[in-house]
Amino acid sequence: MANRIQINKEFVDIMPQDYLDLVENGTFESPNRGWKDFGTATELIAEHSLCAGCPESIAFRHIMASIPNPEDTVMVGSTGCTSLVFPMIAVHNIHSLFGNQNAIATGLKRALAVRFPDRVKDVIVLAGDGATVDIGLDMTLQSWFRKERFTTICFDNELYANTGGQESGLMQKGFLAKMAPVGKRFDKVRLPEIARESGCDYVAIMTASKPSLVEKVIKQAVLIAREVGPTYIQIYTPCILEIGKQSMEGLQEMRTSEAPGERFKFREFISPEAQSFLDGLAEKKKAEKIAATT
Amino acid sequence: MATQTDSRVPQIGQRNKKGQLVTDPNELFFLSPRTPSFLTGSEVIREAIRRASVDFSVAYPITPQSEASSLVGELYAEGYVGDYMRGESEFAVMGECAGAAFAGARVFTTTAGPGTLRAFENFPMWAGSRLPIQVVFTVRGVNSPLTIQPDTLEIAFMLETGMLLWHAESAQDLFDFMLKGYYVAEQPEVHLPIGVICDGFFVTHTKDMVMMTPEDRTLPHYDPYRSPVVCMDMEVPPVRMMRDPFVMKSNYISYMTHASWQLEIRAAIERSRKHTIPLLDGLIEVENSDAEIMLVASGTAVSQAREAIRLFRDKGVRVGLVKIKTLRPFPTEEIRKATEHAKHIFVPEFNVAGWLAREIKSTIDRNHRVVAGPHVAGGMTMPPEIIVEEIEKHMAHRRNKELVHG
Amino acid sequence: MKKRINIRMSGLGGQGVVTSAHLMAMAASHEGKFAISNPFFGAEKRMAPAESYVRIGEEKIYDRGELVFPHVVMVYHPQVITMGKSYTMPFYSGIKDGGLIIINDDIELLTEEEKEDLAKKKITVYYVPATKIALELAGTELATNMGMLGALAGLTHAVTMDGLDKALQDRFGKKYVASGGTATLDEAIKKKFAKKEMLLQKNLETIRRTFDEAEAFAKKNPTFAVNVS
Amino acid sequence: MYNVAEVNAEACVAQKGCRLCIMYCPEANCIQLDTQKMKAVIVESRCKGCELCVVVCDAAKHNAIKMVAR
Repeated sequence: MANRIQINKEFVDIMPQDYLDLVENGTFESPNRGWKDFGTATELIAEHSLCAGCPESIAFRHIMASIPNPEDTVMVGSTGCTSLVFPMIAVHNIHSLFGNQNAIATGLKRALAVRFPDRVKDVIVLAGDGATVDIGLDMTLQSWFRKERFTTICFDNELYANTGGQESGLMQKGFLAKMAPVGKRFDKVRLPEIARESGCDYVAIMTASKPSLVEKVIKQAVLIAREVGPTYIQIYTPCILEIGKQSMEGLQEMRTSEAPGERFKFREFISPEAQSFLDGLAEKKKAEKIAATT
Repeated sequence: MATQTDSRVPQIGQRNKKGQLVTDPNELFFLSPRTPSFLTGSEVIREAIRRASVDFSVAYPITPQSEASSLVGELYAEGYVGDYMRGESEFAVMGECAGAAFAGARVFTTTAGPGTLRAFENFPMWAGSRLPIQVVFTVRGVNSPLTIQPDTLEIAFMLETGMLLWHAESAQDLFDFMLKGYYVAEQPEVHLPIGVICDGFFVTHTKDMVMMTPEDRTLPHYDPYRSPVVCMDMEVPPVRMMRDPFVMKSNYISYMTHASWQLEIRAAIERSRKHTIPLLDGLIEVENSDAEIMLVASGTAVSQAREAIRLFRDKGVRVGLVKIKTLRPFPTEEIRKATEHAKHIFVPEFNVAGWLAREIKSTIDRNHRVVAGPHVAGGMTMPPEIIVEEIEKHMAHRRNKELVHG
Repeated sequence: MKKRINIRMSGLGGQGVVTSAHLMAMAASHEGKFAISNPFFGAEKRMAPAESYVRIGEEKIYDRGELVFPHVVMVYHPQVITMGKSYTMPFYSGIKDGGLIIINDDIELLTEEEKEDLAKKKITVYYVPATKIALELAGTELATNMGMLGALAGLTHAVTMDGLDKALQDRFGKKYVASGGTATLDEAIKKKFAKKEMLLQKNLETIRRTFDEAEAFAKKNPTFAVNVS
Repeated sequence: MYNVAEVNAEACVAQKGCRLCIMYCPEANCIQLDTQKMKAVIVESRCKGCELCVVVCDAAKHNAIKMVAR
């Protein structure tokens, strides 16, 4: 399956330069791809129209650098700020409606399994907290109940950013926002815990402040989804605009929120099945290393 | 480009894993021997799907389609359908169907009434995304208080979704429309979702004689690489689709894109005509086109109209019929021509809105000739005797008026 | 219009009115006639009113849905009349002149007023104790519908015994897909008989008995004829 | 007129393995590594002027990036 991403020779002279760059210097089919490719490789995400300094775009870059098999990965988005980025990523991706992303991914993953029974095809959902937890919660949970084999990533900015900062289910209690004129009256929905109880084999809650950690989590989540069962990652991507921060303050906001005792302190749940799968992977890697050195 | 033929997919002349012979569509439709079978509409849905090489189907219970989608599940258990699942709601079901269609699968689902409306947001999305999904709508009432009775009001909501809509009169139509529907909907220049509509209970739960194609012959598989838009399976090299996404942009490029795309969907519906006309033997069927009184109808109302015409014939009155097979594309020219000589055009319908009468009124000239009715709604049947009575009443009224006004 | 017979079967949920309509239509279809059958469209429950319809004719039948103007009305349970467990009031509403009513009982159920009304319409009323016969011959009231079918066929000759036999084979002899409640009843009746053949045979015996009696009645009443229009 | 980042090549310590600005830039392929000189370079046409690179560079006390008007 090597060199699947290539340009037909007859078309090379008419292809745009950035497409040639993508094929020449992109990281498709690169076995050890990760955040370390930043700066030297062509990223699988191009210019996008998110706000200057948006932590969501940091997270998006880290994720696109970390997915293990981009040449066989299809992503599903939902309506929101991410729909301004999806058209610019270099893997097939679907936007259909607002909130049905896990239903789309279910059909997608199953149909790919029917069409390519002997091949790996990863499916990753990436949607905001409104889509994941509010309007799409039914489909989010049901896909986990059914143990659908894909990864769900929630970009949690604790509000509806794209429509102008309205209250969302993942917003903190007491936060004053549009549609929460006297402050949000109920607690931040505990989706990571719900995910664990709903059948996810791997759950992580985090921020995008450390690319190496994002890389590790994304790789684990995708591989576990492929081999064991559904996985869920909730990443804090604050909307600096709506919480009144400057464009350069997003990183600090993430760091503050992941401090011990804070709501985005890194937590991970790994089911026993997923753990033994990960152990197997680690052992295999170790054996490979030993074989390589001897 | 990954347009190589997948060796896993049996081609025409080969047999699939169930031993069915993959048959050229036209041969299957017109040359295969047909055997009579006495079946309910729900069973007919199963039998059509058995012969349709379906990759993926999603089910969710709602009366009156539940039986049909359970039967498709049995086909899956037998190995005729690639994958099958129960969705969590119609909105999700249609999303699951969309996901599978995006992945290049041939997809089937069925719903009815409130389910159709719950799923509604998906249908224009399907059309806009050019997903040739087939859904059978076994139409029923959508009003409150709760009803599970047949009523065709739900079709009025479907008309502008950008889907092809074919309205089956009988179980036979249902069988043929389902198989032929895939063929037309998947043509590269059409490539749109198709709603095959049948009237709940009147077709789904009624046992009727259907001429079936052989059980061991099936349609060729869907080829997703003939789609006019990219199939989302990462087999065709990816491309960053847009420099500047159209979503939420207010500029003329964005307006033009959205306007032209919508027009393109409608144009694709019109382009389906040339494939549909030979397959369905025209978008309409006409009986007694020279009659002064014409009945124009779709679905079960056609059957009831046929019986009314027999009753009129016994009374020595010649009454004509236009059966509309496809609501989208709407057979505008055909209806104009078929009703040219008519003095009175009656449109019997199983709903209170009279949406078909409205469509016809907006289509033909001298539209004062169109009488919206008779109507029944809420699940009531329309006995042919009542059609006759209504028409006679109307005609008598007209005669009286003419007498009075000279 | 060529000959057509429209039959409305009224009973209570669980009595097999839907199955009888399907059997009747399948029998007619085996004999090369045209037939359509359908149930009343509702959420039928055990012991609640249930109705089904069958149309048999010599040319293609398009008409479907509930029968508003039947030639024959069949009453599977006395409560259809006595307790008004019917979709139409009176239970024979819409019946065509010269029509036929078949009632599952052996005692008079109609009021004087109703009898007068029916006489004006030249309606024949035929009583058959189908449940009693079913219990006697098949050992289960679940065969009531068989008794009713026998009477219907004996009186009208809309289908033959042979056609009914074939329809029974179709219905109970092979895999048949029935909706929830019907499937449960199918299981119940199958358990009643050790073997499928036994079930078929007992059902057929029940049909034969009521068929013969009804046919004899029709012969003895030469003025009687279902006015099939 | 708007601000874009500018790298002072002399102060940049990319040759020592530092990738902070490259890692935290929210834009893709906006800060690149010049592999010959082993210095970070800004692709000005992609820079939205958020100053995050300045923040991370200053926090590490390299002080190699400043915002300049264009």
